[in-house]
Amino acid sequence: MFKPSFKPKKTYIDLSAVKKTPVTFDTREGNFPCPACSVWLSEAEKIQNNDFCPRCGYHFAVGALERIYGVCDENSFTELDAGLSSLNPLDFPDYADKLAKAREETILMEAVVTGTAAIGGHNVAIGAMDGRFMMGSMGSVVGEKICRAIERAAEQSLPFIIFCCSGGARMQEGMLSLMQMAKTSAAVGRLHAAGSLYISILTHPTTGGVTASFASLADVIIGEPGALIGFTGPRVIEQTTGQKLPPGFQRAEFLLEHGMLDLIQPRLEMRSLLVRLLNVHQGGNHDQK
Amino acid sequence: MFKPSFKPKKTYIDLSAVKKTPVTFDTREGNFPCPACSVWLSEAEKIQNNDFCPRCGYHFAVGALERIYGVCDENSFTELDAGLSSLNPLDFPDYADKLAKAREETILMEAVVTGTAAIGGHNVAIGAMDGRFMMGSMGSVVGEKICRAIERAAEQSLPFIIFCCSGGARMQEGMLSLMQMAKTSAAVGRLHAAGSLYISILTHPTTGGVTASFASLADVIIGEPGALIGFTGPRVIEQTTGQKLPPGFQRAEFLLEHGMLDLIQPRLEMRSLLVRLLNVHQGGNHDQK
Amino acid sequence: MTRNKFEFESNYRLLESKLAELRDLSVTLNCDFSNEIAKVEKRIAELKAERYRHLTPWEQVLMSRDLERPMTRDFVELLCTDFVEMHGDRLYGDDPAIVGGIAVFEGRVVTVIGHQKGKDTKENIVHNFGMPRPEGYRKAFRLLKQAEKFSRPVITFINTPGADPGVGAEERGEAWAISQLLLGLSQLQVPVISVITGEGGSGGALALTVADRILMFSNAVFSVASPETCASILLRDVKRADEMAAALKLNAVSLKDMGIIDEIIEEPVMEPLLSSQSFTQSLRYSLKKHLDEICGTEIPDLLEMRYQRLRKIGRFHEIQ
Amino acid sequence: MTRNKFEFESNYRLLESKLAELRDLSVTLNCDFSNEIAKVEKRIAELKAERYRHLTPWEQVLMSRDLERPMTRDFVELLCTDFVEMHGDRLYGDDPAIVGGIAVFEGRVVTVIGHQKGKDTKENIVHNFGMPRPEGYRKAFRLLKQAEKFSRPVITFINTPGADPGVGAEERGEAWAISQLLLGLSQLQVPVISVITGEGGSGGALALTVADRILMFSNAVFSVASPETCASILLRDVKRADEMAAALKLNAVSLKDMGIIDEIIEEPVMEPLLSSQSFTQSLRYSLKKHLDEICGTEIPDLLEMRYQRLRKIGRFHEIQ
Ligand SMILES: [Zn+2]
Ligand SMILES: [Zn+2]
Repeated sequence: MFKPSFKPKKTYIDLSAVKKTPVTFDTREGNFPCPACSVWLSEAEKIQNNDFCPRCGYHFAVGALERIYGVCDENSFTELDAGLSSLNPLDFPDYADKLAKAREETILMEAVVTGTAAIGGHNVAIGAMDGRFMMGSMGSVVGEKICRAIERAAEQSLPFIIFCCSGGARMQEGMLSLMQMAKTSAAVGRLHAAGSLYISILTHPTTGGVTASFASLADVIIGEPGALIGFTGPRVIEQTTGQKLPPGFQRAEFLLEHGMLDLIQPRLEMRSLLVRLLNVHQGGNHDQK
Repeated sequence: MFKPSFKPKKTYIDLSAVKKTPVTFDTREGNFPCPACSVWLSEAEKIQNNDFCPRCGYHFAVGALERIYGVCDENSFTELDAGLSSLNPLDFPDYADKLAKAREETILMEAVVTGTAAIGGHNVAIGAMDGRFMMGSMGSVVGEKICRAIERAAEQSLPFIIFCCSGGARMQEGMLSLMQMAKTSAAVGRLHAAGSLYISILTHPTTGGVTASFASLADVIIGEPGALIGFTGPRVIEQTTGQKLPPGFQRAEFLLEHGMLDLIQPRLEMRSLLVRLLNVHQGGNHDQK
Repeated sequence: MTRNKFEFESNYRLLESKLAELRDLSVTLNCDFSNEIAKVEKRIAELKAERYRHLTPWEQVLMSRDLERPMTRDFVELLCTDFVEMHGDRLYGDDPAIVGGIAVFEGRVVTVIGHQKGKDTKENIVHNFGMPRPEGYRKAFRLLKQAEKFSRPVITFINTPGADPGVGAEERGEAWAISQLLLGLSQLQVPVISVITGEGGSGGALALTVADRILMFSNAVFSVASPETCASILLRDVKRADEMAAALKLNAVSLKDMGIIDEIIEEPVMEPLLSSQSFTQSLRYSLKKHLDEICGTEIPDLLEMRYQRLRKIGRFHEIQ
Repeated sequence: MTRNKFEFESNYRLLESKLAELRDLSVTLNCDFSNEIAKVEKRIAELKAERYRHLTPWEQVLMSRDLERPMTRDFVELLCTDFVEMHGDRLYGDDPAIVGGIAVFEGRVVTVIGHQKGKDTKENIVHNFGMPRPEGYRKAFRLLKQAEKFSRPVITFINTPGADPGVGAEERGEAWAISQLLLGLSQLQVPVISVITGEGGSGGALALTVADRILMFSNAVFSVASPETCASILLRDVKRADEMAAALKLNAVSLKDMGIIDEIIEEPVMEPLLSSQSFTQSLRYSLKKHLDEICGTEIPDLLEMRYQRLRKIGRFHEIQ
């Protein structure tokens, strides 16, 4: 049975340390093409431009902590449930190795980071998934951390905000993984019953079991420009149906047109939108920050 | 102000008298073609065949009382609110004449008959609209009678069953007529809150404000085969959009396919279906009659 | 408002130009009676204003349809701050004929929902001429349930020719979407206030007009069917729509008499609505006054009153 | 079950035909050892039955997908009376991949919802191979809310490869429809019991499997993804699906060990399910027993247990 070889970080994590982590999800060593407009970029150019393509504005994937720090008030984030780590409950081939590699590469314990923070002075429960950690797949730990964050929000009457990014359920944990869909959805049920505001932000890519559970059950669902959002992945659809996919299929703009998103917000303006929503939710009596 | 010149019938109405009324909605003097298969029929042939086309089974329109007697236990129907009659609140041109003519032709006071009855031994509140009375249009009286029937069902915990047949709101009563949509819908809200079973049967034709209010708010929505059901009438759609309507458009079978009906039931088997639904609703402990 | 909306406008334009000719002539002939001319000018203006104040029902129908009238987004901008527009029914699509979201009005967070037409043909196609499809009504329903969750009062702005009369709308259950709103609004556990700002067309308008209070602009209309439809069905002559407009009693004064609306917001005469400070002030004031009243009422009482308000509508004769 | 479903079946068929040859020869040669042959025959039959009793996970996957397995309508016919099927989501369409309605089971009115595949290719196209589109899930949701209104317990029958992986399903919010069911079932104020009767494919199956009790046929499977998908993604070799079937622990025994299902209904060996009286009796008995238990529980307690049942699923390590 796998035991984590290092003590997980608790509470505050230094963002500068995280920034150094190479973003392996969207890039290769040296130069690489922008997935949207195919312009060639270097890692340095990308970082310099706040993880956007300098030519077309494509939103490159960013890590969970960058997400959180990008919208929260300074020094307000406290990580919680950082001590949870995945086991290999089915003794699934290669799973332990993959986990170890993901931990090493991302300096994260799992594909989601959760905790409490303040945004524009409003206390919130917050979480962010990290696509670099095994494609942001949801296993027991992701499901458990999200559930705890939701339950905390319900108990303490806090708004709950989550940045989603996931390839779906983590196959290596079998049905334990699939059941996290039901578990997190049930927790959202309690959150709504408690009257908490729930905002879900769907980033590139959000697919499979995450889209079909907590991610699509929010009061306000925000998409990032160009993000791929759906249940079945586009390649599988193409292979299964033999159909050519329509242009823009499963992109945030397509989802908005089809009624699934409340709005699309560029990453740099995400914080101001969240502040506005939280202000209004509180009764409109707070000044915007 | 119009005053009805004859005392309206109360409680029991003799069906044999009603049967003699010429069905003017779908027929002309002498021979006429079946609207579905164009075979030529006489009124006698039609009546002999229970108001179906002997060739294609087309369901001809029948009067409100025939509807009610067709599904209720013998001698169980008691008409209620029979004393309500329409005024001409807007002094709308020709309205009083049209009302007088409709009354004379149908021996009905208005386009809906309501009351209580038993079906398979189960007490119910029931109503049926009559398309021969000014196209079954809904004015103040139709709205009021339906509201009272619904409220009665809610108060006495009775199932509510209504046969719908309407061209929409009665234009001659202006907004008083349109508001009956909101009034009857609000009454259905109370019916659901009271936990009563509500079954609506959409017959040919059910369109406009009736479809867009109480008719489509039932627990179980049953269509009659071939019935035209919709919001905007097919001629208006064709004129407005210049589009050719797809085959079978707005027919019950089309509505079923598009998810709007629970099921389609031929008229002769309507009673047995209602008995089954009422049996099951009561706990399945009653024998079918 | 410089376009020629009504026939009588050309008469006044004729008078005005004739008067101008007279003035020119008097200058040419060096014959000064400018005082007298000014008086005539003033009198013509007074008569014209008077005429605008007494539009016929059919003229009010035309007025209510004017694309220069402000639409929901204009009212939100005028009256509210912090508007966040929300899209989509989460079922099938986002309907641009209905706009909705949350905003702050006079210190209160409210859910705002209303029809949106375009200002020109191109915009009108985007907004489907303000004719909602089922997904518009279902978006509205979703936002109403959200308002209920967060105990936010609701303001609706009504201006639509009616529900979309298309094949797709029928296929996706236009009638089902409308009735769901009628029932849903009648039971919604938050205060609801509606403002009829332009064309209140049939069931497609009514779907968003089940409310605790209904305000109405003085030249707005609310009708069981368009006068053209009534004329074509009842008189078999669409050209007699003006007669039907009068017969239908579709204007604000008639509807207030019938107890269907609560208050009339007087529109300015010959001035764009939003340019008139007295108009915008009275709109804001009336909205706030009614909102204060209904927000101060316990929800069960409010719902009972909302029910009774509808329940008593209708006129008939009854023999016991 | 005469078709060749598994490789091992041809081995037994070979043995059987060889034995028949031997028997024929013995008759021809007038050399009687029919007693001994009968014993061999019996032994082969025993071994074959034993083999069927111990199918590999991959064989169980194939078994669970067998189109000869009964589907929802068959179970309703077997177990219930007075079935009235209800159609449509009242939003967009009626999905033949999900069947639902009300019926009487052992004296109780229940709402029954389940997947429906076809028995042959033609029927399968009608039923979309049992892969629901959003309208199927939304029909189910509507019927569940109706069950709640009338306090009717719910039985769901699960047998689907998964949700429809098509363009239209994505356009109409497949994920939204599924999550709505997951949340809706977790809060539904009536008892819910699920029976996994065949292929329990991913989220598309889970959507109807949030329940107070979950029963499972012994050769049914329930998996996070199909073994083929796992093999193709994780091993980049779809031919190694059998390895993945074993690794995924997708069969009834493993799932009972994990606490995900409650009871296994033993399938008969080499006999159609509904022909086996012991099978149909134990299905009926188990359903009734569990239904009696959950129907005897107060709803708030039931909902708390339903929540905790899900809440505790997951295995992880925690450092405080
Ligand atoms: Zn680019
Ligand atoms: Zn015929």
